[in-house]
Amino acid sequence: MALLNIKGMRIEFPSRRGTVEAVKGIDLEVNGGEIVGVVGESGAGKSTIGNAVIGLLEAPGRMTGGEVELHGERIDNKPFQAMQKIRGRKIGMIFQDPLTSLNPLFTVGQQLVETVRTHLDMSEDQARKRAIEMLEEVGIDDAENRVDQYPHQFSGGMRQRVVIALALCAEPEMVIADEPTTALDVSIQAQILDLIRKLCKERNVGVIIITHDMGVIAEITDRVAVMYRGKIVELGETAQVLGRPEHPYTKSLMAAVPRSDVKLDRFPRVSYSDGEVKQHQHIDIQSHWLGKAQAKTSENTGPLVRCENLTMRFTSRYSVIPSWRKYFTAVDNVSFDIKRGEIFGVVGESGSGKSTVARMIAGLYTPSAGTIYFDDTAVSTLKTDKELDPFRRQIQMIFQDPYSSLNPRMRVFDVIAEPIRHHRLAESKEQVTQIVEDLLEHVELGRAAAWKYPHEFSGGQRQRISIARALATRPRFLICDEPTSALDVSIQAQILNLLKDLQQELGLTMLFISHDLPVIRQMCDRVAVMQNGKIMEIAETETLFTAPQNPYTQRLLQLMPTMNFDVAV
Amino acid sequence: MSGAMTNKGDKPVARFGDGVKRALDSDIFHSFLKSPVTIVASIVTLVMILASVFAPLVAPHDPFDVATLNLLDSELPPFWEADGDARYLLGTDNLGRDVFSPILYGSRVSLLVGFTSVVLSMVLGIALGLVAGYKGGLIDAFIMRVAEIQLSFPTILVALLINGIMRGLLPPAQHAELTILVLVLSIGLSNWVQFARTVRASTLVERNKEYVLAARLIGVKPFFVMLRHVLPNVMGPILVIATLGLAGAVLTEATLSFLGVGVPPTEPSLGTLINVGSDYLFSGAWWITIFPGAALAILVLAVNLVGDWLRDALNPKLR
Amino acid sequence: MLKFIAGRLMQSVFVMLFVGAIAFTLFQFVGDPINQMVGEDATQAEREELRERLGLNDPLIVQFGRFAANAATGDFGFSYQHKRPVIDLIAERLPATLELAGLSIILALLVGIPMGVYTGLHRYGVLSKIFMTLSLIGVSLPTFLIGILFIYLFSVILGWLPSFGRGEVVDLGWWTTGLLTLSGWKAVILPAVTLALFQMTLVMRLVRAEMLEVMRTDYIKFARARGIANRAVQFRHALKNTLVPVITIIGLQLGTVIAFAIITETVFQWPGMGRLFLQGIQSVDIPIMSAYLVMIAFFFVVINLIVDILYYVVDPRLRIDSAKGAN
Amino acid sequence: KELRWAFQTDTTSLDPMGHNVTFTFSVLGNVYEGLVRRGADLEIEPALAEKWEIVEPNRWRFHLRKGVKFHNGNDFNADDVIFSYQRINNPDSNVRDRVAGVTEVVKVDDYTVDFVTEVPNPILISQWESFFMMDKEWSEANGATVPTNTTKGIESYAGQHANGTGPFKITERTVDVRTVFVPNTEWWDKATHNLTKVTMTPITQSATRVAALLSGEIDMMYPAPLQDIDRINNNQGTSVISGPELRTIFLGMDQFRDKALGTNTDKNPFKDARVRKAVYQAIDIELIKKRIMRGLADPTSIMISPKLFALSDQVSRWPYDPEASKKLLAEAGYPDGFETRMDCPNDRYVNDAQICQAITAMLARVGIKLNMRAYPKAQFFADINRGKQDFAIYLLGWTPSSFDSHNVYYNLMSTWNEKTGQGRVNYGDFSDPRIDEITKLILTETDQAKRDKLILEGYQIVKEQAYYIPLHQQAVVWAARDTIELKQRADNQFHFRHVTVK
Ligand SMILES: Nc1ncnc2c1ncn2[C@@H]1O[C@H](COP(=O)(O)OP(=O)(O)OP(=O)(O)O)[C@@H](O)[C@H]1O
Ligand SMILES: Nc1ncnc2c1ncn2[C@@H]1O[C@H](COP(=O)(O)OP(=O)(O)OP(=O)(O)O)[C@@H](O)[C@H]1O
Ligand SMILES: [Mg+2]
Ligand SMILES: [Mg+2]
Repeated sequence: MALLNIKGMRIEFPSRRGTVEAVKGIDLEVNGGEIVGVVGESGAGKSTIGNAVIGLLEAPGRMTGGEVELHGERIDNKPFQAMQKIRGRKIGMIFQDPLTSLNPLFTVGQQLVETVRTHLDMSEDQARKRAIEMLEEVGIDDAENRVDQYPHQFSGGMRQRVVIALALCAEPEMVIADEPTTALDVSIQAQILDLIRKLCKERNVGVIIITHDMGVIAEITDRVAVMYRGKIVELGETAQVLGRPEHPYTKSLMAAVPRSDVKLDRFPRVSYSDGEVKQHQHIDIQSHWLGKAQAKTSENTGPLVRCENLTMRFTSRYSVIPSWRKYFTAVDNVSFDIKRGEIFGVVGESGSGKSTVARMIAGLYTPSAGTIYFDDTAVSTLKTDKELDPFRRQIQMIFQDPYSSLNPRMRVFDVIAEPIRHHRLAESKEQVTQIVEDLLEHVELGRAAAWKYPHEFSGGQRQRISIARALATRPRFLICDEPTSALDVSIQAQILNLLKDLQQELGLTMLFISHDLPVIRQMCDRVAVMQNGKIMEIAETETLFTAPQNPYTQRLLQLMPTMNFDVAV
Repeated sequence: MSGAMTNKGDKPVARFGDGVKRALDSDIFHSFLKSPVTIVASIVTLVMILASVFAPLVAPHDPFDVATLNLLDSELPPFWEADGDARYLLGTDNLGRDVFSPILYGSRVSLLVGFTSVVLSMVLGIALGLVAGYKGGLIDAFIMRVAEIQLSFPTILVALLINGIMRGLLPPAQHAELTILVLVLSIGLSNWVQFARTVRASTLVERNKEYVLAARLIGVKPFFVMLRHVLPNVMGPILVIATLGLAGAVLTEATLSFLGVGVPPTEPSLGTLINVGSDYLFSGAWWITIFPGAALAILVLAVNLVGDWLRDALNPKLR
Repeated sequence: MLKFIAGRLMQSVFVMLFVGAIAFTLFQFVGDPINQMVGEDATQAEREELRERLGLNDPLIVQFGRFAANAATGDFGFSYQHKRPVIDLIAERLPATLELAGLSIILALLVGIPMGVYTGLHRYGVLSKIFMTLSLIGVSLPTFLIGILFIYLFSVILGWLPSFGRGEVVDLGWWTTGLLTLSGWKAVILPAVTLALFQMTLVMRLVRAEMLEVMRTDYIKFARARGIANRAVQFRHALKNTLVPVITIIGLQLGTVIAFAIITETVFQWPGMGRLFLQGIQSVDIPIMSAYLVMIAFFFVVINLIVDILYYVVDPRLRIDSAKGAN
Repeated sequence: KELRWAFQTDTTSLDPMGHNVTFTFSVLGNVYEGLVRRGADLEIEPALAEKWEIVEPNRWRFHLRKGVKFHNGNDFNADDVIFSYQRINNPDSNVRDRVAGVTEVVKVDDYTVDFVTEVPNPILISQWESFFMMDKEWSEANGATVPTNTTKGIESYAGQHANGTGPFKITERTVDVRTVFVPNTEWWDKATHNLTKVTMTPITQSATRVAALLSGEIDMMYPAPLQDIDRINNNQGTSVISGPELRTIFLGMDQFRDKALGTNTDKNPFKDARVRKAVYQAIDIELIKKRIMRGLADPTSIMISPKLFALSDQVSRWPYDPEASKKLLAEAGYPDGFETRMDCPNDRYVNDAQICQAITAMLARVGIKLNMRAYPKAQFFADINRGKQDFAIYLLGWTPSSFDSHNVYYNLMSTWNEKTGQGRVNYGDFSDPRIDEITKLILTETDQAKRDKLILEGYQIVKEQAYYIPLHQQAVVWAARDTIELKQRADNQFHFRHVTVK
């Protein structure tokens, strides 16, 4: 008997503007000790399935058909209280949004201990010990101290690992992992995958892994399901599906996986669209709104951004008595510069300070030491809004966590229109609408998305909203913190191509943070590698990939998952 | 909400018809239609407002016309009781005034004072609270200390102060018209701190959230960040305080009037009616206080129901 | 942090000075104390003499200077009406007021928070709707009416509880308490409930409003997904996230209840400070009013300070300005 | 037997010379005594003075009672009288007026004292019930020789402790909460009460006071709100005790401004006697009595309580006659009436604001429109008092503290004299030479019949000219359990010595 059996599941989100059918009849079986991968288009309904299995569909979503069985027992119609015994203990769930999944007011330790003690008969001390063990298992250094920190003191990848630890700490029989490794560098990713594999083999746990990362699928799953628009279009042994895909969608998906071995100029696109082959519109940037050059371009020719000896120290433990306080140096004396029109990549260990650097450049954090020059002006010393304003619009940032960077009470339209209206980048109301809709088209969301609120979107869709917003200012310098981590390869290609076009034709400069080494290789001109708050190496991309100098870089490249399937398109 | 916001950059091309169409099509309006309780509550509120505005047309008696008062008619019970008089639907008070008509007229003063003073304290409190919470530092300290000074003075004293100043500034002839203004100002000024501190507290939490950072990055001016991003997200508690504050304001008005800084006793307000009537509660003439009390309770209930709905409707996740 | 507290206390001195100053200006509008102090048939000369003796003919600024100088040494002068040092009068009544205020706030929290959580969770439940409606009726009736209704019901008709006073009081030397005797507890019930009604409603509605939002957040969903018991999700995870506005309001209400529970204290003849103040206003007892206001300012300053510190306790994100690097 | 009772406030101080408030004297009258006291019907009785005589026109001789002891056991003698005189005459005393005009007090022997006055004063002892005798030794020992003074920061020991000669001693006192009295077993007079303990509690809110009586927590209380009278009477075992009070409630009018405040005319209508009379005749006082005062008021025609003036029945009210009013108004040149304002206290007299409202209604019917303002006494008096006199028509009450018409003449009816303060309460500032003359005459006239004639004449002038519009004597309204037997005094003083508990 299968451990988990999903039969004919249908889910819809009714709303006044029409009902979204997110899942349209899905059958999926997972056996103990088996890892099933789910891949598919962003917004295909993958996360929704996961939510439905543990009975936590968000209102107004509801299951309109089908059954979910655990050990042959139907669970989708169980009362709330009974489900509470299954959740966590029987089925562990890792949500896609690790950053908003942690309660901001409790320390990581408190949340772990509570979960452990809810399900396992342990004393406070034992539970704490277990919590620390779990943190170590997911690769968090200095777990002893980290336990007592609050989620906001963790980096994106670290929070993701905490979420994983939370889901696994009660030893569930079944694990549903929704994009568990999007924010993790390859070495940590490998560690997490090992952990999952170990659970699976040793304790006979069943696992569903939802991911966009074909590398992960290839590496760990036994079987894989390919989803497209709410349906499973292909299901089979991993090697079979990846090696000899049958459904045209799967085929085009495989074709779009970025290559890690050679550098191409553009990312290949998925050309399948609902049974027909879609013609991709190519935008002519020069005549497009995005391309309308902004009046002022500076005559300076030096690097656009120059960072000198940047240091950021956080207070990691706060205390009334100053000498009891503990500090943590997240970024340690970092210097680099970014040339005009260049895409500057940053890779590195999770928690190594990449986002912190990005935020300092964006002006969101005040560095403890060091100076940032933008266009030869020391922006980090500017204080008043008046002085800062000219730079604000030129520097834009795509946040690592798209969901929390969207105002939950604003419609997507207003989110994207805000910078346009604010900087008067459009002549009329009609034009604003037109630009917004156009931007939405370019990130493949469609016009209808404009009238929805952020919570009505899937993880990848939210990320695209935040990309559209960043583009709406027509920035000169764009900071991308994991811009495509939640995107399927097809949309990833679309967006990265767009960014590349902007760079090539308009000279847009970018700071590009990513864990995805193939993407880095395709996108970036130069790359910096960070570890423990320091830059280990800066080099031309090709040089770095072909002849890494630093041992850490070498290890990273080594661990890069490779797809050893022949891709037949 | 945000959709209705205008920007200086937009040309004022919106036609009235468009606005109406848009409003009728908005999510808020639809969630309104879906909530029968809210519809009833807003109809009740509306009826009460209209009845008080058009009191001279609706009311069977004119409580301002003292000449019609007859002590002989005092303390008649409502018409359905044995000694009731059909002329006085809800009976008469200790001075022979009809109980029903002053409720209509009285709601005028009460609604006017209640709503405007709540709006005043809300606007003031929200503005100061947002600035204090968002800017922090010295500005915050200054605003909060002013708040503490304000807190130390009960409404009664504020009213006396404003009353005194107004009387000093203006010729005696205008004093009568001032009473409402004095009431609104003193109640409004006494209550802004609640809003300010609540807004500030929530703003402290919100201001470091990423969506606020994102807005700042776009280059949105602090004023608009506060208005469009922070404010909608701290609105929940504010609506609670505001809707409950309405009842408080109406009742405070009564106390102030009794203390001689409000409307004169010949000019009824809901609060004064309840106040005066409560003396007669146990002498058997319960109707003098119960009916105005019920009117106030219904109003407060209706406004709170609308407020509850509005708060939910403003949160897209709750619709 | 210590610097922060010290700074705040410094600021509070200014607050109190300011309150004193405004208070003095205010008294111009309250009436003439002389009328209250002498009989209606006192002669003009007697009035003038008294006025002179009280220093009421001095310019305001001089009067204020005198008051501030004395206040600095802990001397708030003599009550015109009671003919006793103001500080004694206040000290005598403070325990009664603090006990009443404290109990009513505790009551408001004990009832308000669970009801708020309940109504927040069961948004469409019948019981929630009943709670919500009943609580509003409590708010829309004036306090004195509620107080009197309670008295008639519980004292006159049922004869269960006393209608006035504080019952047997035990004197501990520096504090008098009614909480050590049965009659004291009986006496405090009605006024405490009356006083708590409004705060209860406020707390309940605030908690409900915040709960509704918090319950929709991802971390609550994730807590659920981890199988955390319902009660812990609701009362630990969710409730804690609703606390910041609730603490704010509770702080303000506590201050208000301590300072201006005038009507409740009057209705129940509770020998607290509110009554003292009311009498002070009615008889234009300037020393009482000014000392009282200054003391209230102090209370608010301290309460707000505690509330601000509580924010930091509740919400770690506020502890450090996370956008600033430490040096 | 225990007596638990409540009044609306507490005594502000126990110092007999600290505060000039009737209620304080009423409470202290159980503890302290004067040389004379008043009986239940306010007649003057010997107390600590057994008898007295006027040995010369301006020398009164008092023969003190022997064997009287203070509560602390000290003897009462002439030294105590002289000490008490000095203390009450201290500049810090609030009740110096009790001995105004006394130039000297002479000890004749241990039990005889002479009071010498500046001019002959036939009513010297009329207010002496509240000229309490204190123990010299006790006061000196406790540093209480000077009355409590607020500005000098002197809080007298006597403010919180009491040592009198009266029928009751104070054993326990918490300000504003409770004061406990027990009978003084050593009292010189024969106790007519049967009390063993008296507990006094202030209860401000009248509804609470009523509730406390109804629920049996107290045995007696006053004042009882008029609207609750039925409720108290209908309740098993409680009832209301009432009688007319000495205070006269009346209306006064601005008769000095050339243009009245808040009027729509360019004159001051109240300067015309016809208008004043029109106002008078437009008021249906019987209806006010019946509806607002619930029968507990005695409409009055003169400015003093009938109890305090033998010939009061010789003056009658102008009848209620709105038609006559209108005619008078027309004659005076206001056929359509006029508009002006009215000022009222709302917490001073029984149902004060309601009376005013009723009057506004009644006057409206003859065409006089009054814009009414009602406010608490502190502000009201500040606005009305001499100096500001910010009114057109106002409501006031007056009790002659000496229980004699001269007080009314002197304060309310004679022309304002800035130097002597005469006519200070004549806020309307009318001036009638004949009344001024009478005021002087009655001060020295010793023939009672002649004096009464003069007084009557003045009251008649007031009626003819309608200088004031007397309304009624409000009632003293107490309520008690039926087991309590007590005597109610018209000056609203409650003395326990008249109480017996069944
Ligand atoms: N609360 C909601 N209200 C309305 N529509 C919703 C809601 N949540 C999800 N959807 C819609 O359901 C569809 C499936 O969403 P889901 O989150 O399952 O996608 P996904 O496959 O996980 O995508 P991604 O890879 O981008 O995370 C999406 O099109 C989304 O717009
Ligand atoms: N507000 C904060 N307070 C304390 N420590 C912080 C704070 N923000 C980040 N840190 C710490 O700084 C370090 C770097 O964080 P950062 O977010 O820059 O990492 P990152 O390189 O972006 O990692 P990831 O790839 O996982 O997102 C982490 O160890 C984190 O714990
Ligand atoms: Mg998803
Ligand atoms: Mg990061």
